[in-house]
Amino acid sequence: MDQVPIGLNHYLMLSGVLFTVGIFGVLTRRNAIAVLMSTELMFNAANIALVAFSRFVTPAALTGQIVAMFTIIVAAAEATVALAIVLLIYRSFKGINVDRINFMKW
Amino acid sequence: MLELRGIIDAIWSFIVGLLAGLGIPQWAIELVGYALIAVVMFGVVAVIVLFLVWWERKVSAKMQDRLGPMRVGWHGIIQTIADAIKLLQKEDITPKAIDFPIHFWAPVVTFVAAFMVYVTVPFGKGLIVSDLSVGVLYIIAITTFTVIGLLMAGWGSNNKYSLLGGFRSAAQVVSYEVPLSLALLGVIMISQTLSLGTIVTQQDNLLKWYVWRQPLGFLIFWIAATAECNRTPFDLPEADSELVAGFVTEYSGMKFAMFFLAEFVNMFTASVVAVTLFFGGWMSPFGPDFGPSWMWFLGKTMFFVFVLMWFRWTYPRLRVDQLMGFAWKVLLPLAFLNILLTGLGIYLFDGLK
Amino acid sequence: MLQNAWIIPALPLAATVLIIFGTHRNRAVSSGISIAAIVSGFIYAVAILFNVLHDHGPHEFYFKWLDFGSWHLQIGLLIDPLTAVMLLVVTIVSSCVQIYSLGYMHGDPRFSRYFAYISLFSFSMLGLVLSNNFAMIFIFWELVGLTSYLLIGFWFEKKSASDAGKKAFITTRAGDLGFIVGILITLYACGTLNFGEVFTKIETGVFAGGLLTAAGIFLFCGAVGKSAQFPLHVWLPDAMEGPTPVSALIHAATMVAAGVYLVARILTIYIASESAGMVVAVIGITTSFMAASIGLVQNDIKRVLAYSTVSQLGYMIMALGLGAYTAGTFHLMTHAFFKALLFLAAGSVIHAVHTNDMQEMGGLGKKMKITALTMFIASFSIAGIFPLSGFWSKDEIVASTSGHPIFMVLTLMVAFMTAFYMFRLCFLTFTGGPRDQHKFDHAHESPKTMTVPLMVLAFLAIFAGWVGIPWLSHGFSSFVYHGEPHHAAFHFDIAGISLFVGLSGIGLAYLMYYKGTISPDKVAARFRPLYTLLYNKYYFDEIYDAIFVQPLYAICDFWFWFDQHIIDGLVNGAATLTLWWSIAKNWFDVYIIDGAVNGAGYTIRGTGSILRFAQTGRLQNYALIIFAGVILIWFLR
Amino acid sequence: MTEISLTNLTFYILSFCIIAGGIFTVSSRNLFHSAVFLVFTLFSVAGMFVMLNAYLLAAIQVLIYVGAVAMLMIFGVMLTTRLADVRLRHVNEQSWPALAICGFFLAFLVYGLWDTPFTVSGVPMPADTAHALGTLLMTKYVLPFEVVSLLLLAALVGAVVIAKKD
Repeated sequence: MDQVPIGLNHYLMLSGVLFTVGIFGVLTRRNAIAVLMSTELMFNAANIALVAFSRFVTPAALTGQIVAMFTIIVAAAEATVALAIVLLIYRSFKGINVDRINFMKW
Repeated sequence: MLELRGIIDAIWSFIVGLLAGLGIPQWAIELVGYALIAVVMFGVVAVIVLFLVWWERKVSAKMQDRLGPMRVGWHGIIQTIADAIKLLQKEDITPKAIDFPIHFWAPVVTFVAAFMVYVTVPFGKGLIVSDLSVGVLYIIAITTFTVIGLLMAGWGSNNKYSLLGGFRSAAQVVSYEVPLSLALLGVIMISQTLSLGTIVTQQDNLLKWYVWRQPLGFLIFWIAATAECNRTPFDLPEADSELVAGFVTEYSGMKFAMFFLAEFVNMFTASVVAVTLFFGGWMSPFGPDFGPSWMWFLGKTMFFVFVLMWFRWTYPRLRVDQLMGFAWKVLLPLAFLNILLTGLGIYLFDGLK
Repeated sequence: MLQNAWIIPALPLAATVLIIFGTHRNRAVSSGISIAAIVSGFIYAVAILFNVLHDHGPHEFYFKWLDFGSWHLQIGLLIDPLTAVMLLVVTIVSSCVQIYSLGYMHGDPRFSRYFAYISLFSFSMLGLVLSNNFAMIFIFWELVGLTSYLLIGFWFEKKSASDAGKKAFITTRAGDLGFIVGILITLYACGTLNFGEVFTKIETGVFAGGLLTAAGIFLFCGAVGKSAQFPLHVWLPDAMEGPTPVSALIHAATMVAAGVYLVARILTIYIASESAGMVVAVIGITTSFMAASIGLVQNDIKRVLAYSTVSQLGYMIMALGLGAYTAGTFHLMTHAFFKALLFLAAGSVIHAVHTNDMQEMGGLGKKMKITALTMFIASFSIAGIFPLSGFWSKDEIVASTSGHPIFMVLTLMVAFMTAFYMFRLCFLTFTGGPRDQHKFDHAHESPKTMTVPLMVLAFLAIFAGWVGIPWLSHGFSSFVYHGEPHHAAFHFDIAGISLFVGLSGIGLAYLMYYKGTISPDKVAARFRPLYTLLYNKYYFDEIYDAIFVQPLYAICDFWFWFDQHIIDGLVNGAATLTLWWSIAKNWFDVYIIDGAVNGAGYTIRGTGSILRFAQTGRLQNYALIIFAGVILIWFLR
Repeated sequence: MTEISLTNLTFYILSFCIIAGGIFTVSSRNLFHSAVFLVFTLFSVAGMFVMLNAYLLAAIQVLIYVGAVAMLMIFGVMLTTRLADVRLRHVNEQSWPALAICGFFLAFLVYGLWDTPFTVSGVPMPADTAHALGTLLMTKYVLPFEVVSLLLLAALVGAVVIAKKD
């Protein structure tokens, strides 16, 4: 194992990989809840990047942590509303496959 | 007097010295050290819990006017160990239709999460693994893992009773976590810190116990904590008369024992938090250095565990809608009221601390 | 002490609120609260009486309520001897009636509500008595009317009761219209509604002449309605549909006396304006005579008493119209006691036999000794027999007519008829043999809660008048007076005549209904047309129906026809025209305008039907394309 | 520099946990397994925050993500899925193009980030960030803080309104 001290680039790389995984999930999963989970992964990727910047670039200002905190809270709100919508969809369409909900066409 | 910190420090430096003498690299020593601490913590808590199981049986026996375990050891004191050995030996039945990985990991998650809390619990003067600067939040956060475990157990068993138990548990714990956290906020506002060690040292005599300044907060916390532990009168997730045994229906042998022990650990945790935040933790009521601190800690905690047991044999079980209604319509507004009052108090009597 | 007199009406009001919002489920507590409130009020009223005896002068306490530019409305208390006497009368009678109601209303499903209403009434009546200005008196006046309506229609399941309630309400409203016009005239003329200030304006001559006469007559309209004077007396007999204690309290002793009280309160106006005073006196004696004559032939025990009430109120109004302030108010007080007693005794009888018809009673004196005794005391009192209360007050009224021979003759005739019908009632009810054996057998004396108030009131019916004995140096006349206290000498001639008239009325009744020497049926047959006229109460209800109700129906029918044919015709014609115009425009719209619009639409639809295949409606397709696009832009940047 | 520092080791272990957890979350056929892996990933991210000295954020991450969001997800899964649901395809028909585009994106990202020299401040991280964060939230960032609280309220009400049975 190469002994490079762990720096900002490592964290950003990790963030990028996680983001890609998340976006892949969003693009491909058929289940609405799975899509939501993938978006949570993307949020987390962003948070890692934010906190890493906060740690390495402006350690005293803490701006990145504040923004990450807001992100987490907004994500919680988003999850709440989104799951409510999913439940509504489940009741109306008897299923939550995203590609079945294609009535917004033509 | 009987402070354990010195002894532990001595043992610790001996081990570190020994390992370094053997030429083991620094990171490995640290790793081994952490592992050792974990094992010791686990051992301590496990012994306490084994004692609690026996005690619960004795207390319930007293309350029902019978004797309880009497045969194994003096007044049945090693009955629990016998039971544990029996459970370990039993066949681990895994039903066919279960979701195996989920079913398998559920007790582990519950068990581990229950023990993880003790990283930041001050057992006595200096007896704390890591006095985290976010200790209170850490405890609240880690306890939520228990629910994940219960949900996994409920789902993985592929049994409608288990599933219902899981549902109930999730709804209940999530609901009661809100007033619980808000109730603790009162203490945090007064103490100006999240660190459990600091909170304890602030309450260095009987009059400085936060319960006097947060009576409402303590009441809300204690009710919510009872619910968090899934103890009667809030034991809906495993209400045996309604759901067979809730999420543990399909578990047997060691896995069942893990759930069982986790429940007692949670009970102990609730008491620990109550004691630490509201009743001075390991501080004696008469000043900082009066008697061994860990004795005070254990004594107070055991009293609260006893109160929990007392609840169990006193109150009947609630209905689900009553349970949720109580959390959202009674406890939550009261918790908000408590925060408002605390804020007002701090504003009016600034420097109260 | 005096400035806290507002406590007296406030207590019953508090009782009402408490009963309605709190204790209405508990009968015992509700009635207890109500009775406690009124009895405390009585004690306070006694205290006020002693204070006022010490210092007559009108005591006024008020504060501004609403400011209307230069003038303002007040809320205030006016306490003078008249007020003190009225407070005492109202609280005593109310207390007796409420205690009596404990027995009478026992077992009624709306027991608590009854006490809430009674308390509300007490509050309104006491407030009315304490008011210091026209606006406030009007407010309480209407509140009294409301409670009267509520209590008459208390047993609203009975259609006759609810009808009677409505009739009372609407009839008195007709009088109140006049009342409010009178108030407005007063306001216009004086710029104030305070009694004292208005009287000052009259005395200084600012408020005089035709305006004053008009104001007096219009204000009297209110009294006509509330005190059931001719021609608005028709509601009072019907009001007997309410519970008997209510009849005793509201429709005999207190509320109907409000009109008399009003006239007494503003007597300055009638003294200043002779003609207005004469109108009052004429209305009073007409009512009195008419009601007494109807009372001769009625068979319903409560209706006899109701007409008696109307008649006696006419007496008081007449006396006041002739300027006899002391006589009118004195009779008001004594009448309140013995008329309440009569009603409560009648209620006791009705409670025992469960009928109102005197023809079905008889011989009850043997079974209901207390009731019979008190009833006879009250009857002697109302007939004006020495030395009971009625003697002294009636004597003063007769004396007040001394300058007007016609009034005097009619007054004595009324006195004769009063004595006759009262004893007709007593004899038919309590003596002779039972006419309905079944009802007689079930009759029994009423419980203590009912007989004790009877005895208290009987005591008052005997002795209350003694405060007005003329040769008493500090009697009633030196306490309640208008202007200067007048020490009316005792007229032996007048007293003798009225006593003789009363005794002869009793004698006739004795002969006809006790001895049977003269057969009532033969008398009725002899005067058949007159009997029929009286029995049908001068056909007042029928006349009102013909004059007011039927023409109203006719007018309504006409306007309904007008609405149906003329107005609707116009509307429908306009609609038809609009319809034809619309059809024409529709054709233009469909073929010319829509042609152009649809042509554009078809073109766009044709294009869209080709392009729509790009829209899959799947979110993830769009997301992928957007994502790919973002990367492409980034890459090509 | 042949010694392995414990920090580096932890970082790599946690990275592995995060990425593996993420991949399993995205690719697991069983939705409940996805949810459990999500919890695992989120917890590992919390560990990463600890490494970055953001203790408060780590606690919040666990509290909100694991305690609330993931719980909600599991709830959603339980309410909308049955254990025996056999799904023919758990991914849609565009998975291959999506994989290609994502791969391209990742390659581009790695290429861009690998050696970019960021201006790194040498100032050490303050030890107790919780206190400083609290102060900042109540002073400099009080407006966003209030806006977020309003947003939470709106989301709460909105979720109730949307999900309740008519």
